[in-house]
Amino acid sequence: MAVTSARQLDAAALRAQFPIFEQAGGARRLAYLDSSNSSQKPRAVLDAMQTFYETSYANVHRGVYELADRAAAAFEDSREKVRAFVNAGSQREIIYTRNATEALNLVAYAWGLENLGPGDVALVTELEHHSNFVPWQLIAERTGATFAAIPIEGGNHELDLSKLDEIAKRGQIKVLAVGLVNNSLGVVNPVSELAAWAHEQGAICVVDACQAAPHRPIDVQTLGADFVAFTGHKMLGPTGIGVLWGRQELLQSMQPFNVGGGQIRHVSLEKTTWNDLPHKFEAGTPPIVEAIGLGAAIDYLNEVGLESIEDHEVEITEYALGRLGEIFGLTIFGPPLERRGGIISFDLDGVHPHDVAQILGNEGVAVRAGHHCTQPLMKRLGVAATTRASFYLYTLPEEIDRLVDGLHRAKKVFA
Amino acid sequence: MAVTSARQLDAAALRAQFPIFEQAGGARRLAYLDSSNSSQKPRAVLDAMQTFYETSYANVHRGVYELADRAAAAFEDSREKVRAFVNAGSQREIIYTRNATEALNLVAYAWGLENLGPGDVALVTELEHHSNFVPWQLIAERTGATFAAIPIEGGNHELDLSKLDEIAKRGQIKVLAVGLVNNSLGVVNPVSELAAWAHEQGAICVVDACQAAPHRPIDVQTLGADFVAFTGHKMLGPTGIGVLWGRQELLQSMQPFNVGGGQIRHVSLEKTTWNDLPHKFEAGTPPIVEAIGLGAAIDYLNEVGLESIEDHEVEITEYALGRLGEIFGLTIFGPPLERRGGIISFDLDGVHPHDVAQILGNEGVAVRAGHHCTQPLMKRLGVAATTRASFYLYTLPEEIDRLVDGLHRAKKVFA
Amino acid sequence: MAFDEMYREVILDHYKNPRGHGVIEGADAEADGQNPLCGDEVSIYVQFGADNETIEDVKFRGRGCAISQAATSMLTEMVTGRKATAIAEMPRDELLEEVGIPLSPVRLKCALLGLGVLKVALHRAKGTPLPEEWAGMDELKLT
Amino acid sequence: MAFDEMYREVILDHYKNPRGHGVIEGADAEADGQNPLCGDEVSIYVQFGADNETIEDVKFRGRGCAISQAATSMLTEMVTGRKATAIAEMPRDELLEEVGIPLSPVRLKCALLGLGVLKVALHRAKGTPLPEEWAGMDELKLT
Ligand SMILES: Cc1ncc(COP(=O)(O)O)c(C=O)c1O
Ligand SMILES: Cc1ncc(COP(=O)(O)O)c(C=O)c1O
Repeated sequence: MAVTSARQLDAAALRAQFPIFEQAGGARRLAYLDSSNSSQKPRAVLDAMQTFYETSYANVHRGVYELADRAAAAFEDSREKVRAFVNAGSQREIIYTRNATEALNLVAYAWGLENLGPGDVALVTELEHHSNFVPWQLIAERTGATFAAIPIEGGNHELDLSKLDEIAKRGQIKVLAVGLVNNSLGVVNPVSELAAWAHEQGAICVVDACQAAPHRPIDVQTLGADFVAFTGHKMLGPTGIGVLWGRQELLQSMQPFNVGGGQIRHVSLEKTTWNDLPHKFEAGTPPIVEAIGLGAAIDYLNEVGLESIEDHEVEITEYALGRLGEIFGLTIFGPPLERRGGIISFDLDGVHPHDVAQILGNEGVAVRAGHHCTQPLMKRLGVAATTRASFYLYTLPEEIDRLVDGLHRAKKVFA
Repeated sequence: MAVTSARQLDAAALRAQFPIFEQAGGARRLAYLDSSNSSQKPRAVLDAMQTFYETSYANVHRGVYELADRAAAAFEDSREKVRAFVNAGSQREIIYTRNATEALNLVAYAWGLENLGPGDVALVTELEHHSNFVPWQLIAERTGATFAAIPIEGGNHELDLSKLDEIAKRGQIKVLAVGLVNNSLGVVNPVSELAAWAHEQGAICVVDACQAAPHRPIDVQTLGADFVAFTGHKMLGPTGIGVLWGRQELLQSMQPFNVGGGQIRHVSLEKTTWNDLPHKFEAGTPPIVEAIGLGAAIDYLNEVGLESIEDHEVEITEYALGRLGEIFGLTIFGPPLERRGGIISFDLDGVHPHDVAQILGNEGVAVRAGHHCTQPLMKRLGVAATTRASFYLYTLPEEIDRLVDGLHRAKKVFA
Repeated sequence: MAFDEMYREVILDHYKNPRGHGVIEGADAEADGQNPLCGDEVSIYVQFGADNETIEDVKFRGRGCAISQAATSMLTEMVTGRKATAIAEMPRDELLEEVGIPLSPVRLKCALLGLGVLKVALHRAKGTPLPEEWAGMDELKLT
Repeated sequence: MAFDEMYREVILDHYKNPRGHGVIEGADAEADGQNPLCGDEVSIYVQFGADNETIEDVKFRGRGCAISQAATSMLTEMVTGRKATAIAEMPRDELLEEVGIPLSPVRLKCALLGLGVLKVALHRAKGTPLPEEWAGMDELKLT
């Protein structure tokens, strides 16, 4: 494990700040190993939203009375927190969406419909979540562009970068959509390298940071990408909000996506003009209170420290890789610890993932079974589904032990 | 006022259930007359969301552990509440969106891109909110269709239906987008009549019910429209959620809008197929907790009774029309009480609406000044903006009195 | 719920030794279906009797969890010898009773996958109805 | 905030008797701007002196609230006789101090509308910069 100067976090103490873990809920405590699906929320986030509704709620950008002022100020405050969180150059580059999926669709529609055409290539990877795969497939189809995916190599299921040159021959690569950390196997992609390559091709690089933003520091200015998307509910925040960061020049040159509401400068029957960034891309009433919650989540993450969170997850993942490795008949997918997020997908010989997850679930161990919205990857792995355990700042080693116990149980049932 | 059998609501008692009104907030109590912009929330709604986060939070549709089951059941329960609320034939016709604006864009993109072309007419009205106006303007431009608007007549600012025949000559009318209740003047449109006319033309009818759903019963099966959109935050619910109801046949025949996440059935590099309704139109993690909140809001509205709410608003509006009518130099826009929602827009001679609203705001009376996202209507009225007061179930006559006092004050300042 | 309640002996038996497993070449009716949530797959093949209505033979192929595969296996036993029209109307509870374990909404979809695919197969061959009650199943993409 | 603090005498005076109100035909620089939130409009016309740099005359036309119109009226007094480059760099606080009332973020946009439009006019005529600080103002659609 890398030696860093981050102070070590106390997962058990943090856990006490998450109301969901307080429940009696029968005899067993909850072992929540599904954080890459969605995270639980600390009390600070829930309280921030509740208090806002109780004391400062109004629509934003529109009123001149005190509540409206307060609401607008808090809303824009949250945007500043998001800006700082990813070190964006300006708040105007931070766009609130419904979730990460909408953020990625926004780019595909608003940038893609205007910039793709026959002879162009929209390139994704076999590691992409459907939300960073299908939008480009759809827009490529609409515009006549070619759709392609960077394949993985067999061993560690990492991207096979040796195929890039070959892919570049298929046409003018115009966009590369790639995830920072893959959500089903935990593969960490070399995004800066890929972004540089994309730029050499004359392409933009759209990064899906859903599985990175909650877990490790992100700096959009050094990352080298043109768009970065992530989602509130995976990073201790509420549902109903996602974030798109984009380079100002690009956002400015683009047509809007959804239109209406405060997204507009001037409307007439003949012509409509758009509001400034970021509002140009935020049509209708934004997720106001969700933004307040996301801001509180970012405060919380900053207080714990992203480096500390990353270190903790590395530690837990290392422990889990070790303990799972002891189980006979269990195959772990994906790369070694050094190039892996806090996610482990595996196959238990003779037991379908759904059954594994069910037996674990019956024991109070929450994991996910399925294709994890990465069907092209599953196909490459030759499986219909995997069982996946994923970790966060509140994950305890004893939860890993319970996972392992449950897996032994599953083996016994299906023996 | 119409005599109905609805039991009368006690606005002062209801008000006690809204935490925002409890604040000391200086010497003055809040007179919140901006509910058509966004409504305040009862404790029951806030508690439902908080409790859900604390006891049942997980992503939906994906896990087999207990929390996930509970979350999914609660989420689909909320959909059933929405279905019953508008009397839709099936839950599959209820699609959760980010807000009403996205719901309307969804129809414009997913239906409009495929079904509009040169020679076709996308028809809106001069009373439309930008969110039901600009999406059709944009898609008409993209597809080469003609864009037109039903004008208003001068007197009461209601739609001038005598112009329909003339408009029908401009091309094949393919879609009519119209609001049930206009948000800036409170005009109630004859939507059933217009939907019937649209169908005679071979057009679909898209109804913006944002200002109706919170205030009066809606039955999509008798309304005669093909799509109906509304938004959570105006009907006691949270921000971050909107609803689109659509006829199943139409929804089924349409391409999706946003793609990715649980919206998909099967993905491969070659081809992607879509999930069943309503999921086909719900890409990515939905506004889960917002749906729980909206369900609680609907429970609350049902308990108070939509008829009672409507009656109360008629009463308040009648009182307000009377008292505002006493003010010399004040002009009220819009139709008489019988064809008006709980919304009054007016002009105070010699005082700009922004200044009116500011002076009122300084007195603790929250109203909105501006174009209310209806710039084409403002242009027709020959004003840049109006001052608007809007009412809801918690509005008290004494708030109207304070509005009137504030207006006298504004006149004095600008005398 | 205790795990042994769910994975009771009969389920595990059908899962490990599926009845009616296989393919009928040139079947009178067939369909494939997938559960989009987990990727479970079932293909069903039906052979009618001389009356061209009675299900004489039914086989399935698939991959998926114990619940989906065992339920489909049980289904093949239940429907053999019955008329297509009867099966089209067969309420899902009839199968669920046979399966006989408490199921959450997600697992319900597993248990009902085979029946859905069978109804689609009959629908294609015989035009039998696909009742609304089969939430989701009537849009199975037939590949 | 008491209302009289906001609508103090000098604001009302500039609102009711705007200085520099009018149009300069064939102006050396001009621009129109709108506050998308409330529809307030301001058009500004600038005439340079013999050096083609000093603002010799500036007039405006507009409709809007007391704050936006009074602030623009005050602005015309402040900028006359100064160089285009100086005005391009004029910090917004200089104007806000003159306006001299506490403003919420929404009302701030009212107060700064005229200055934004003026900077756009100078930018078009002289290529002077539009600093980032002018959040929103640098994208004013020029009609
Ligand atoms: C009539 C009408 N339509 C549409 C909208 C847009 O709703 P939302 O901002 O929630 O998308 C509003 C509210 O602003 C409205 O009043
Ligand atoms: C890598 C990745 N991308 C995109 C998404 C989609 O996020 P959301 O569902 O919030 O839109 C997810 C989560 O499901 C994810 O893990």
